[in-house]
Amino acid sequence: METTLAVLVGALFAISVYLLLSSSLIRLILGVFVLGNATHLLIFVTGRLTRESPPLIDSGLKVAEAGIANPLPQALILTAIVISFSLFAFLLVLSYRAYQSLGAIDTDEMRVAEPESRTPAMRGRDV
Amino acid sequence: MADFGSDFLQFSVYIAYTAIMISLGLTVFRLLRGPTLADRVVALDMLALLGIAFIGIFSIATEEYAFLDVAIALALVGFLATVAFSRYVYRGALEERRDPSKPDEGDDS
Amino acid sequence: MNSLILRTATPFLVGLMLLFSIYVLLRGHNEPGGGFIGGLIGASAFAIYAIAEGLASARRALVVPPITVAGTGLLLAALSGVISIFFGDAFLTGQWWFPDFAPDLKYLSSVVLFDVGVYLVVVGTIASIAFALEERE
Amino acid sequence: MLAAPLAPFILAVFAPFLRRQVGDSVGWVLAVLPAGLTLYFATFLGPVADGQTFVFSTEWIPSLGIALSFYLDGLSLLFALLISFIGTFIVLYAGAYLKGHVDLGRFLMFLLMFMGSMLGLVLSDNVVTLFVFWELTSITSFLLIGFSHDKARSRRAALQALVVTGGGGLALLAGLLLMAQAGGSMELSTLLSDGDVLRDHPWYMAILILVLAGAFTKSAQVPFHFWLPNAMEAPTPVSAYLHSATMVKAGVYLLARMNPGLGGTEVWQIILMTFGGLTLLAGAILALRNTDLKLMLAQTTVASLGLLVFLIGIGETYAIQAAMAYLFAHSMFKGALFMVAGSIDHGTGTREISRLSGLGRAMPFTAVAGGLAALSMSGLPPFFGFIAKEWVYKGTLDGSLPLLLTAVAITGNALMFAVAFLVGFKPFFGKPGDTPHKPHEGSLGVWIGALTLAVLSLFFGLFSGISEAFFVGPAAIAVAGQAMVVDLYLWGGFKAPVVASIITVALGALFFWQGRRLSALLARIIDSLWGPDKGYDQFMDGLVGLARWVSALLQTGRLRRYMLVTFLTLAAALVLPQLLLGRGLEIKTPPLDILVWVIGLLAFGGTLAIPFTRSRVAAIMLMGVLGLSVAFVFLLFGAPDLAFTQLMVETLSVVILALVIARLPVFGADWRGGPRAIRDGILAVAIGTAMTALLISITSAPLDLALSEFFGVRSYLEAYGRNVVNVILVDFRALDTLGEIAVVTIAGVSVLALLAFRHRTADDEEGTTS
Amino acid sequence: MNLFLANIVLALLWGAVTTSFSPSNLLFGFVLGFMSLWLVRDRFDVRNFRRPWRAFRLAGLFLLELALSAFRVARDTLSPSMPFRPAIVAMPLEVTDEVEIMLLANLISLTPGTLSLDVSTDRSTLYIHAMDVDDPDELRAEIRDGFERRIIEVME
Amino acid sequence: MIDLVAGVLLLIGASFSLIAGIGLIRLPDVYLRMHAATKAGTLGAGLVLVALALHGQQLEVTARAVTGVLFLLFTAPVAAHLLGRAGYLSGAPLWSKTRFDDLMDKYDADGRKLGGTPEEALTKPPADRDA
Amino acid sequence: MSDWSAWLVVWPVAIPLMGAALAVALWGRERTQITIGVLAVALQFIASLALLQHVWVHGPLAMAMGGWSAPFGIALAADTLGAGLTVVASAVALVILVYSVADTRADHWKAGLVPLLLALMMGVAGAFLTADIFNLYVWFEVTLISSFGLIVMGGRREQLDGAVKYAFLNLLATTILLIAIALLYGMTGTLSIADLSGKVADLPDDSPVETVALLFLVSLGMKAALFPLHFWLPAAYHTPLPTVSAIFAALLTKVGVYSLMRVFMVVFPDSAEIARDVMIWVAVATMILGALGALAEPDIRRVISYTVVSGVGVMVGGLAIGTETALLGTTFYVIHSIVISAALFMAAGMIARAGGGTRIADLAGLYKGSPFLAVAFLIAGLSLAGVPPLAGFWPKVYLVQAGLEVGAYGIVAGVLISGFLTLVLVGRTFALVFWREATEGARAIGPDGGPVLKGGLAVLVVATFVIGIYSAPVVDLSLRAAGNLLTPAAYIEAVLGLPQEAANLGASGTEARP
Ligand code: NA
Ligand code: NA
Repeated sequence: METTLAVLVGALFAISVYLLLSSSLIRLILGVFVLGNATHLLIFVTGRLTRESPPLIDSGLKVAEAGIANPLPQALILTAIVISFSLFAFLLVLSYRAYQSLGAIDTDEMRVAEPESRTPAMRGRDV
Repeated sequence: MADFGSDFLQFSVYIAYTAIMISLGLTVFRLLRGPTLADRVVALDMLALLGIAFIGIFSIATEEYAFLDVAIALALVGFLATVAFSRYVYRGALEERRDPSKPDEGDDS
Repeated sequence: MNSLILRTATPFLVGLMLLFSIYVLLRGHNEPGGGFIGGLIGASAFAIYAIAEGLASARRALVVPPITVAGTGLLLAALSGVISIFFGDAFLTGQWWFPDFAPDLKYLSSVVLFDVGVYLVVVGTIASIAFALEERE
Repeated sequence: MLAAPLAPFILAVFAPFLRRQVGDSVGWVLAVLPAGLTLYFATFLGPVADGQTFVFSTEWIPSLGIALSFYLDGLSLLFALLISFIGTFIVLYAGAYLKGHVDLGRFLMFLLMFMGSMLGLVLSDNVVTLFVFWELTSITSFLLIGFSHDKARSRRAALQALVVTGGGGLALLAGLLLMAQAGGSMELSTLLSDGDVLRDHPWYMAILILVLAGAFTKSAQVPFHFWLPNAMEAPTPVSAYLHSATMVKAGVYLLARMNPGLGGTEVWQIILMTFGGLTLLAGAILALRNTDLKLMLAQTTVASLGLLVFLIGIGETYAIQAAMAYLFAHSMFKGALFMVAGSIDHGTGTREISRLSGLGRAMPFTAVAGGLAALSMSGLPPFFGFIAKEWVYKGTLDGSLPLLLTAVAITGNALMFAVAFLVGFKPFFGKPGDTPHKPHEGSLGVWIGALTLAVLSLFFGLFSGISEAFFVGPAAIAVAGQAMVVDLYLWGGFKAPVVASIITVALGALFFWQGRRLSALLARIIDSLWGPDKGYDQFMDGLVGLARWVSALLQTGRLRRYMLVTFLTLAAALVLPQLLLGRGLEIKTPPLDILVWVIGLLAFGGTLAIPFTRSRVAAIMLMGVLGLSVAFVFLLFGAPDLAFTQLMVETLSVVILALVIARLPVFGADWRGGPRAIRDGILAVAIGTAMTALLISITSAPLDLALSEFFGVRSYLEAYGRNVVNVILVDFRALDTLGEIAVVTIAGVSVLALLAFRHRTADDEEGTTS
Repeated sequence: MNLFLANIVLALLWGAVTTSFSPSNLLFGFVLGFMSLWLVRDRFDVRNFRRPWRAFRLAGLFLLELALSAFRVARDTLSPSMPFRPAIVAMPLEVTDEVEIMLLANLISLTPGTLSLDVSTDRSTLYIHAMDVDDPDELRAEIRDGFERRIIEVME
Repeated sequence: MIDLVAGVLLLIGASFSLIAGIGLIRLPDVYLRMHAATKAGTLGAGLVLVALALHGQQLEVTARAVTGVLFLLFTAPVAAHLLGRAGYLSGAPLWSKTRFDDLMDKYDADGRKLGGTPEEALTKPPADRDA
Repeated sequence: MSDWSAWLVVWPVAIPLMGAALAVALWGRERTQITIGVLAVALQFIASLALLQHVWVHGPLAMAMGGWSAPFGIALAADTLGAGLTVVASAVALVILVYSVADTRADHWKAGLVPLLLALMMGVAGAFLTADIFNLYVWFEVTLISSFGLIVMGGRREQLDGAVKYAFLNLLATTILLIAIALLYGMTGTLSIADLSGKVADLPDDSPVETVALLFLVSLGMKAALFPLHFWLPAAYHTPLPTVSAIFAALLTKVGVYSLMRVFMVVFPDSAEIARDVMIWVAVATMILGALGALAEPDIRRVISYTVVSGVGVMVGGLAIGTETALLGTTFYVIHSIVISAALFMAAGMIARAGGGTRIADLAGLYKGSPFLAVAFLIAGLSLAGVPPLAGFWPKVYLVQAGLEVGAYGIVAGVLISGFLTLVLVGRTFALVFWREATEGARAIGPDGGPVLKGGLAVLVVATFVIGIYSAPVVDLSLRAAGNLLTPAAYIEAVLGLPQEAANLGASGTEARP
């Protein structure tokens, strides 16, 4: 089963990489979203997969039954999901503000911090 | 009778899964196809409903009722998503009315 | 959003959603749920409230600025970890209290306090982001 | 002893303060310290002459065996005395020369710091300590040369000196550390006590080249000779100090010091003789080419340094004695001449040789000093310069190619003879020339140093026994690393060196007589040639140009390029071990689980459509599809909490996304042109495939589930929770969650910070208080 | 249903979903319900609704309508010729209270075949998109005599 | 027996979900598609939850399932109203066979106010004004 | 866990956390927030000093969070390296914060500067002190999100542009880190760094340890700004408030370098051959290209940004060599770089005040008006270039020595060449900005800042001087840190040897639930 999902994870990584290589801010955001999902699935798969037995201790039992799904990766993914969500929210607002201020959603056109024209004012010898 | 009942339930589950999956495919198709923004929002709304149905079926199939809350939550946030997108469409429409000369924000027809 | 139907439905919906969110929060220790999910549901409730009633009412309903709620939640979570110093335990060690008069109240522990902190953080933060984004208009 | 090199630093800090307190006579106050140091070092003259050496050591970095250790032998004592003695007069001279200058205090501060650095350098026994002071001389001289920083030429000269000597210094550091490692000690006294260890070590060549790089840059050997004359931009006290007795001789000191350990090999001899000889000739010719007094002196300094290196390279007994004798002589006459040049500049407002004549009457002390020093420099008896020159010829005649070496020395000396007369006599005789100021003698501080040094040149020539016993002799022994007989004398009979001297004088007179014409001719030839000074400019231009080119290539300012490089790196990281280790991958056919496949297909199909849809909203909603399918996967594999969270989070993400993206403009399909799309696509697929392979390879081995079993057992019994995942979150790994909610809160704060300034109008206003 | 009643209902619901009707748990549920309601206190101006049993009749009517027209919609959707004739129908309202209007509009929307699009700003008219309109007056009458009347009965 | 009933409800629910999906594809305009999604879709999901409520046979499960259904029934029409109105305002076209449109020109210029329709202005049968 | 001293390892994280939470809760009251901020960082400094003292005397100190000892729970653990860096980081942060109080406008404080700074400090301390690799990821994210807020503080166009690049690239970096951690878990089944130490060594030969190690190198290298993953740093570091640049330059890349040290010395001590080989060459490239980049830049803040990159190469170079001397050099350099990067950016802020901008071509003649600034800048710059006897000299000596010992001549050459380039850079920049005569072209000259700004800068400059003159304490600390890394037995023992307590039996006075 891991193999099937490993293929899905790889496919999602590929798509996110393709999106992240775009120069459109919107697509970058989409890429980040896909990347996050791919990563969460990857963590899930590294914990190995168990069908349909959530890590809950049934009432009446004191310890978890054998064969339940591995709870640790689930907890890790939960943490990771929350974190990616927070960062994602920030990225979104950042993109919006960047567009608002810079007037571009094409990152190729965002050249305020690192301006295009580098006509050097001075030669190396000049002091 | 009990045996038949559970067999029948099993059978229903399979049929139900199949139906939901087909419907999911159709819904995604509509989502991609549009043509209007409202169409896509309808598809999204539908997606949430199918999700609820899926979780319900899954809960029955696995007898794991812990998933039920997930379905309820989905009903709630599915509503939120639809409201938000409706608002998006609504605002776009009002904007358009206020200033028809402004080029349509895209592609999102 | 200027809609009679939505505005009329909102109090019922939001009330239910908040209740549901607390239910999910408190149940989390034993069933799927917990502070984070509960917080998301609670935040959704506030989002709907804000959409239906406008930002001003939503802010009024919360009384304090939403980011304050988040800060308080974070502080609560941190303090729930620090209190174990008074019991000679390590940071974040769960402290439980099972009072005799209410034996099935399973909520009196530092761990639940921690989860409540999580809940407040999520509600406060998401509400604060959503409100701030809406502030523009 | 430890205090000796440190005292000038401490006093330096107070120099500006003292200047404010005592005014322009500050020089006299500060000169007390070097004078005291001179006396202090003089007390060692006797014992050192008796063959004693002194080691002073204190812990500095005890855990690494780096000590602040000083070593006093003939060589270091000679240098220490020169530094403090000449330093005394320089401080006086500077105080008088820069009288009224607003930054005099600062200048004296730098000067004292420089003095301390120099003392530290020549006294250091520990290689690290030595290097510390070595670099300090570079830095302090940078400040001194750039003192008149309003002039572009000063700045250039200062930076040039820093670049050349600093660069060489780094090579020296490597050389010293290599040497310490090869010799198994950080102490020079230990390292040099058995030179064969170093000479036979496989690293010998490397050590040699690195150390020589340091010494040659510092001592302005060809092709690094260009910085020294440029440094004449500094006020004359600096030139007089740095370029006569001290800084430039640091390289010579280093070579002399290293001689017992590194010297004596063929490669040492060849390199030193070649570079030294070339420097001697180049410096002497350039000296004649120039018409500015200071520049002429500077070039002769280059020549003298060349001569010293040349002599150390020869390495025979007389050559080493000659080196020390010449060094001693040079310090005195060159120090004097620089001060003379400064005095002339001070008194007339020009240093241009053609405009200077007949100053003898107006500036009598300066004239006497100049004349005496010039006689010593020209190597005429009975000045000490004569003895030194005699010994030079003794040394060259002792070498392996006596005729060639002597010819080189004669040529160089003859040229310097001419320059000595041009500088020391020409300005004072004849009809008074046309100078900017009316010539006048400066105050006592201006000429006292020059006069003293010039007189000493005569004194030590006349009393050669003193120089031999206390200065040259012990130093030469220290350099040779073995005992030798040193016997200096003015007249040793009519032998080969005397003949060489006579040739020198004759040739020198010729050069002097034809000085003008020769100078003009040389100027025409040399100025048309490419020289290392132009090369320096080209180097700096080239360096910055290269930097800009590299920077433009890498730091394109385009996020897309950064992403591309990052992903190429990631791809390399994923593929490299596979290529290097060549492991295969065994893929087991997975069981056919239709539900998983269908959900997987839904996720894949929905996501795949994202790059191709033309609609923003469709793209956003497709993310919802992805989120939903991933939630289904979580559900299928027993992760209700995950499915729960995933659904909630994805929905809220999509909602916020809609809220924000509604405000972003048109989007259109992802068109990036054929080749780019193919390139990006290949990279994307490569990374995806590698990830899949990696994941399969990892998951095909069993996983140790000890942690999860622990949680399963303890969750209810000890943490009172039936939802193991939640218990992990709020108890077993609560610290993660604490960090996580901090992230959430701070994300909210960050968004508020982002939005707080959205209405700013003054766009580029900095956020600092006014 | 006043706030207190709503709070009681919420407390019971709490008991049901947490599988414990113990006093402490119910009290806890009540407190939670109170807090939830307090947060939305601004908008909670629902007047008493006095005849709960009539609500059941309304629910029954709704379920019946739902079942009947669900079948029709299914048939229409699947039939190859798509034999229906949609229209947007204006429907004058008798109910005036906003809760009543909301209830009516929602019920109309939930029953297959009709969809409430909007309420006029003066609350006089409800605009309905219907899937198959033969006679608009008939549709209006059906709603007026069905859902609308029942709602008035419940809420009056 | 309960399994049987649950199974039947499941099948009906799933069928409605499927029909909703088909409707979403087949139906000619967005309003009609909304009928499919809001009604058939909600019905489908609701019935599955009811099946679950029966199948669970525990008060807690049933209570939660019923709560879920109530949520659905409460939210679906509100969402449909908002979306329908937004679609109409944004000019989503009506199917060509739509018989008439009483909403036409009822919104004011900026789309914020909606006028009512007096009794006498109502479209009367047989429809003579086709949209 | 009756030992109260174990809480020492918690306070450096918990104090800024509670401070940040309190500051958020008191939103809008910026005066109170500033008080909280200064107090919290000061307390963090004191706590970490106490921690270092404890570690120095008693060896590595660990505490099991929640009483669940590693590998099951998360342990916070301090060895000399972690504790020492926490001390230096919080000390420098305190200076920067005080400087910032005088330097930064009130509207910025109102927008949440204090909670962001405190969260950053919490993240940094967490990263230095955690003994759990996933927890490390969490602290990275805490640091990252607070840096996001800090970098956009002020909302200038330049900032937003820089922040976009910074944010996307750094997000990618932490995601790759998360992937690497997950894969490591998938191989070993554990997350405790101490536990991983043994488990990784026990892995079968055919497990892809090398690849995972390379993924760690890529992700942590990106955080540290190693070539060719450094782009985000020169793209963004020059844009925010001067004090934000200062704290970023001081701390962020160091967290990356520290984590590389921890991961490669403790988790992969004997594996990851390929990664180590790669590390040498990327370190060399980083040193030299960073210095070259600095030479190319026309803006003084970007110049400084690039020198930060160059310094990362030096630090990682030592790690790549991995001997005691090399790690000594790396640790020393980390400490030095924390001080000096902050000082340089603070000086740049004051240059902007005095010269009206930061474009080198527009600056001139500041020596006359701002002699203090000139001296401070020069000392800081020379220390950066590794000129003795300033602090920057010593680590280079040790790295060159280490490189010569093991024959890593690339590193030796890189250190020396980058040192040379930096020397050229510092000399040239100083000559242009301070020495050059002020012409009409150059901007108006204003005051360089009040006593607080000068005092803040002076503290750091004096520190780099004193550390240079009297380096023995830092050397001893770094040596001990290097020793801890090379033989992590004590650290592992401290983390894994904690007693497994039943978290709540008895402690709270109640019985286990029936
Ligand atoms: Na940094
Ligand atoms: Na650095």
